[in-house]
Amino acid sequence: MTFGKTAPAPGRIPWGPMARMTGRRALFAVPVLLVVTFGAFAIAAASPFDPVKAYAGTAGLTASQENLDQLRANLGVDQPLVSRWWQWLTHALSGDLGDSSVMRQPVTQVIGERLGWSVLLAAVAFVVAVLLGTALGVLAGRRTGGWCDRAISSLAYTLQAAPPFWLGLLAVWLFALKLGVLPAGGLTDTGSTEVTAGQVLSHLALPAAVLAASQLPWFVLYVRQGVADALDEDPVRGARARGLAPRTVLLGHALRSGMLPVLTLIGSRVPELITGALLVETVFSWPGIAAATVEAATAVDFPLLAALTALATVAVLLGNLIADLLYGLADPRVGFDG
Amino acid sequence: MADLWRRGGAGAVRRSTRAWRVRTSAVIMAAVVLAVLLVPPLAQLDEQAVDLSAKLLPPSLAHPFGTDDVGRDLLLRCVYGLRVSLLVGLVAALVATVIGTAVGACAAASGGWVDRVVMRLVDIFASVPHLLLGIFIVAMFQPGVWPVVISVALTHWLSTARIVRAEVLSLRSRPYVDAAVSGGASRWRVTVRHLVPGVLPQAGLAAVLMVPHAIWHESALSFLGLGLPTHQASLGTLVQSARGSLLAGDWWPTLFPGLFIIVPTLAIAGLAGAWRERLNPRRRSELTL
Amino acid sequence: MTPPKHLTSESVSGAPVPDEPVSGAPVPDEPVLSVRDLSVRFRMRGQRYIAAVTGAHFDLAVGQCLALVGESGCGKSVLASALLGLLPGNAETAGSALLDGLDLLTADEATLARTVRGRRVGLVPQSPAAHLTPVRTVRSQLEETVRELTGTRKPAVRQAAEAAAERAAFPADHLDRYPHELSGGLAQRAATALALIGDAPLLLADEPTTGLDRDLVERTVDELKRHTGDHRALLMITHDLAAAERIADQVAVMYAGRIVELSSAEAFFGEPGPRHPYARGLLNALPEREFTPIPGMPPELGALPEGCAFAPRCAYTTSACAHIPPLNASVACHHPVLDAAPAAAAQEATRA
Amino acid sequence: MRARSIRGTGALAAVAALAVAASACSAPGESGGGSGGAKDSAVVGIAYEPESLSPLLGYGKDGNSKIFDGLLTHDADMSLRPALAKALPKVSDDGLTYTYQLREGVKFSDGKPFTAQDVVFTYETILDKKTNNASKGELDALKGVEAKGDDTVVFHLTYPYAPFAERTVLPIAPEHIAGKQDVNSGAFTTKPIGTGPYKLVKWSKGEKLTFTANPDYWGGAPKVKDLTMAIIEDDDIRATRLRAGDLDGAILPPNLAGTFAGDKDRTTYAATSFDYRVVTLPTHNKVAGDTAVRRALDVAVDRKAMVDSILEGAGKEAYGPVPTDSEWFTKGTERTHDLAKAKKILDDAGWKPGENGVRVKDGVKASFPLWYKSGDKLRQDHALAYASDAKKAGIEIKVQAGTWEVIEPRMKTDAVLAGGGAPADPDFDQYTLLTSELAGDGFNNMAWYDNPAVDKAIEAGRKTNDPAKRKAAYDTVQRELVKDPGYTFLTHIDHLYVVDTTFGDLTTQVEPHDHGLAAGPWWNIEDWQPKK
Repeated sequence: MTFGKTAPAPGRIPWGPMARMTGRRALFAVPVLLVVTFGAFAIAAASPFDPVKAYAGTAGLTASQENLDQLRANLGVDQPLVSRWWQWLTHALSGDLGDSSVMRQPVTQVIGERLGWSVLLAAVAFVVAVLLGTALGVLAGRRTGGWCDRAISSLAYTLQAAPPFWLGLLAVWLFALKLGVLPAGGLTDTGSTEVTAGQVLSHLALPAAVLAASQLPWFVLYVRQGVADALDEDPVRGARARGLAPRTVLLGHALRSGMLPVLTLIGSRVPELITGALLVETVFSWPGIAAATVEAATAVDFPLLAALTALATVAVLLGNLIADLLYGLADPRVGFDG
Repeated sequence: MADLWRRGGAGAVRRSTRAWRVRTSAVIMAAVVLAVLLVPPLAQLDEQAVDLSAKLLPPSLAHPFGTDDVGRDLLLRCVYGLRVSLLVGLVAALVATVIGTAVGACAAASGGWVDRVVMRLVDIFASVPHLLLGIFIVAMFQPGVWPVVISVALTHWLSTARIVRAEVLSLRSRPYVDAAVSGGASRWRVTVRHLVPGVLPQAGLAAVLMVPHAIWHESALSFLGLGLPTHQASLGTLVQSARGSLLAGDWWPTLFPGLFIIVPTLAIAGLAGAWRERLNPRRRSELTL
Repeated sequence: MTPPKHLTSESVSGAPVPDEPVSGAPVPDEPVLSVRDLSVRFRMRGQRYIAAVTGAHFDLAVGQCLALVGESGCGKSVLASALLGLLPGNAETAGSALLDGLDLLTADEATLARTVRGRRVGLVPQSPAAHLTPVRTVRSQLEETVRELTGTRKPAVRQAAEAAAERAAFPADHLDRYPHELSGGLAQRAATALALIGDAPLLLADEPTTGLDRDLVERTVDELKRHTGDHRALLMITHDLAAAERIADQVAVMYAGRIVELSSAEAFFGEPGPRHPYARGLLNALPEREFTPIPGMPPELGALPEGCAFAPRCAYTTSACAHIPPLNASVACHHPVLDAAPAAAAQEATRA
Repeated sequence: MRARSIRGTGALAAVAALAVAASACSAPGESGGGSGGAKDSAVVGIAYEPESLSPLLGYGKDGNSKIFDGLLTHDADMSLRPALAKALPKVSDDGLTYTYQLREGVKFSDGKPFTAQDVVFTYETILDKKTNNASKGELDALKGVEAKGDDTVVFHLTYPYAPFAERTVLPIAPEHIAGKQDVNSGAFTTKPIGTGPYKLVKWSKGEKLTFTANPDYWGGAPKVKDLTMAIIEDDDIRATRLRAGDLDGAILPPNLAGTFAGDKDRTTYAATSFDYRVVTLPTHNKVAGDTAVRRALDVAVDRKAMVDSILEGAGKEAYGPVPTDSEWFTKGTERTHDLAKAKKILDDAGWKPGENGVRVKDGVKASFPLWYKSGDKLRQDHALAYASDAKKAGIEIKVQAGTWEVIEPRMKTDAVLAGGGAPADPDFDQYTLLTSELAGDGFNNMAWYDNPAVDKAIEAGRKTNDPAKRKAAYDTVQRELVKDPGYTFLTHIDHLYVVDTTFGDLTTQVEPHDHGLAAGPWWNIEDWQPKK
């Protein structure tokens, strides 16, 4: 808390404390990544999964034992867990994450080609969910218990219980098959030779909408709660007593205070966003990193899975950091000490 | 004294629909449990029995949910699927609760650096998205019922551990625990005899709240082809295997299993919400799902 | 700044004359606010009700300051909320509170929001820092209020806001601070500045001195008095009798939701002094007087004793006290203290 | 599943491009339709991709590899036609020597001439023990290859192997390139050079193969200049992308192909095949190994219902590896669905009805597991239907799913829903599936079938060139399979392809189980004449 400290100059962003917080979080990320990647190797070591057979693919089924042994030595699978992990880690630091057996590409290349599309999908969905969720949350929280609130809350709870893949399938059925207004999947029409923004947008619409719908309930319910709670609190009472218009009170005061708890928790949405993306990208064959994860899992592609697990962890930590930075900026009472 | 009272507040009226919600939830859950327990032995039907002459019939009186693409009755499949999913969810939630309670209680009872390290590990664990970790575990251990149960359990104990730890810490400051400690009981004995029973209600609530999550995860994994084998009815595999029919325009094999995920989830959430209010009356504003 | 339209003699004169002028208090020539039989109750679960305010009845004239005193939980703040239309959803009201010919209790939310709050009733809230939205600077909230209440547009807003701050002696170099960065006194001034923007004829100060030290209390109430001047009325709700003594023209004492005594400040603080045993007890609890607290605790509003609510703590309780005493001759007691003479006389009188 | 790939920074660039609402950026792939005139490009969706593109490792061994040519090739009727050879081979009277005259003036796509040395190199490399070619057993009969000059190649066999000429459809690799590399892992395995009608442009593994026409092809430059084979494992996604116009053609399972039935812009082609679905009845399982159980199951199963419902009519009932419309099929070995007969067989053999209607004999319950490869819907549905039919006869079959890694170690005792089928010669299937010496040898003879009469007949069939004797031998095999069905053959499935009508009327070949890149209507894409 910054009680008693001199107030920062108005309108100026406190870069220094923010940078220090970022630095501290980066330091914390190191042990987290070490533990997570080691955990991944440990799980793999404890499982019946055989990297040699995975590498050999279906050919491995009929390959000779001699052949498999050679492969085993080449892959360094004989070594103990810790040294294998360490080897992977040192290679990873030099930019070599190994080769993906399912994509038949270096893992870094898989990530490079697909990460952007996942970020695009997730970002669009997230922004839609935040905007729409805030709007609906305010509508519902404005008068809790009213018909508007009941309708919105029920919808939110139902959406929250509905699995995104199911929503996705129904969306494909309705919009792509029955109405024929939007493409059912992919990134662009294969027939075209260019990735045009228009094509990407039309292909993005359904997956982004479904991903947004899967994230929406959370925002709606938290904003609703935040606004409803804020409406009962003194700052809103003060604002109303001052004679401000109801709209000003709602948006300028109730929402602005009510959004604070939502902001702190935005970071915790990154895992949920990744979870949603895993399902939505699969349903819509979106060429992103999440769909690749599912494929890697079906084909037991350990190098890709390990890298993607680490990547997801980084994304989660990054999300937490961004949320805390935002919170620090949005609420002057909170500093950048965490 | 005035005899004419007017509604005076311009603020919102919070009418309680809670009782109604709890009653509805209870009725639905009772129906679900009965269906899941009684239909399989009573139906005397093989849900796997293929009737190729009755494939993809739309919903009708004979088949209220229609039939799938090899002529199996979807209502029966949904009930069986719910049974499997519910079982997987229950077992996973139970295992997760046991792990979470043990870890949380140990961390709180040990205190000091053990507590810090354990809770730090819990934080780290929480940094990996659940479904991704589940996918990883299932991929490594081959799809099947047990890997799914394990992966769901291993990803869901974290919140329970946190809740139990907090609860133990708050219970420890209560007088009767002090009395036991000053009476010469060992720290572990106090934990096991006095603290663990005290946190059981909270842990139980966490377990119940986890069941819909676990069902959700099972269905997601199965849908991705990483859960149960596709011929075995679970809510996830039902949606997964309905995909082809959906693309051919037949909506019912997809719609109904999804509803079977949503309705019990809402019912459990409704009941658990009431339970939570009773346990933590002050934290009413917290969300239930 | 444009003067508010409603502050015209026509509209004030149009206010109905109170049907039953309260005796014992200086009769106000121009009542700004006249409260009649105002009651507020809260509906609880299971058809239970809690009566927070019962039968409040008073007038307030221009240039006057009415201090509404009582211990916390006696219903003073509920009364303030009722006058602002800021009661929670489960509240029910009865009676009337006429301000400029408008019944504040029956006015709809839109009327209250558009014409009453800020414009006809300015609130100086309890714990002023908490009544400001914490994530916005004082300047932004001042400018916003100036914009909405006076219709001032962009380039002039900044200056108007600074002028408003100036009026309440809020230092301009603190305008860009957040509420939590203000000291108690400055927060109080910020709140006052905000309350004055709409030039409301009635200032409502709800515990304006809570949490302030003695010097600050005196400065704050003096400022409030200054702002009241001779064109406003001030309703100050407080449990601080010293503060009330400093500026009040009338004093209303509230106990368990009822006004038990209403008299001029002169009579209350000087001779003959309060006549209700409770009011007397309050006064005697002050350190500069007898410094003896009233025994017992005030009752919960949800569990009021039958009859006179003060009876369980009263030294003069008799069987008559099983009935609720009406507010007669400015005091609601079956055996008011007539003067500083021993209470026995009063007791004798009522028994007879 | 994998949509078009986006190369390198393309994805990030596109994000940026979208953000500033720019109109377009680099294309994800270079394939796709031309924007006018005759359609000179084709994008087709296939389910599997080859592990390697080197003929030395088995790619295109059954002919028709697009990038390469064999000495011979098949026409639409699966008859052999000369390709790199000028004519069909001269076979010596003892059946031990095959002589091929090579076509002149043929060049590899890098411009170097094709010679007899390349043929010798190809066959000798495949036979080399160090070469990881899983199907080198198919050349078991080959003793040696010899070049006589630049234009003649002579093959010497150890025994008179009747279908040998069928084996010489395998593609010829250029010695001047492949000979200088490690045969198992050299660049040639992913960047092949051949004499075929198409040249490989790029292989985006797991996603697509892009080809461009070879303008100097000895058979004339193909009209379809650009060919893209998109590898999409998931049937539903393939169908979706075909419907979306992403693909010009695709292979689809029957239920999804059916959804295109009313589509005027697309034609569905059903390629008949030798592709059978079969349940292995392992000899080492006490129940499935019992001849009575095997015979009962053979008549208890309702093959017609499977064809009608699971295959939506696109297939035929199967009674053995040979389809009923093949010249090699033995008339009269059809088994009709007869539940009563199945029950009688079991009753007579002492399998008495027990608890829950499951039969028991000598304390052994008539129950065994049946595995299918998880995710294979066609096999799953066959397995479930088979189990349902068996149940009616009193045999309990527990359907289980697993990956091949899980299934393989259990194949000795557990039943498996398997597939197979090679149209070129009856020997190809029957030898590997039924001879006792191959019992448990990988995926050969998965049921450990052991029938001396069958062994003898197969041996006789493969070592004579006399058509009548061969027919007699394979008749014996098929009749023995009625008496002791070690496998329950269920269906021969038609392969269904849905293709854009702009490519005109297309044809299909009789297809094998393992439909490679070049099966389907695009088997002769080099000859397509696209409409305007």
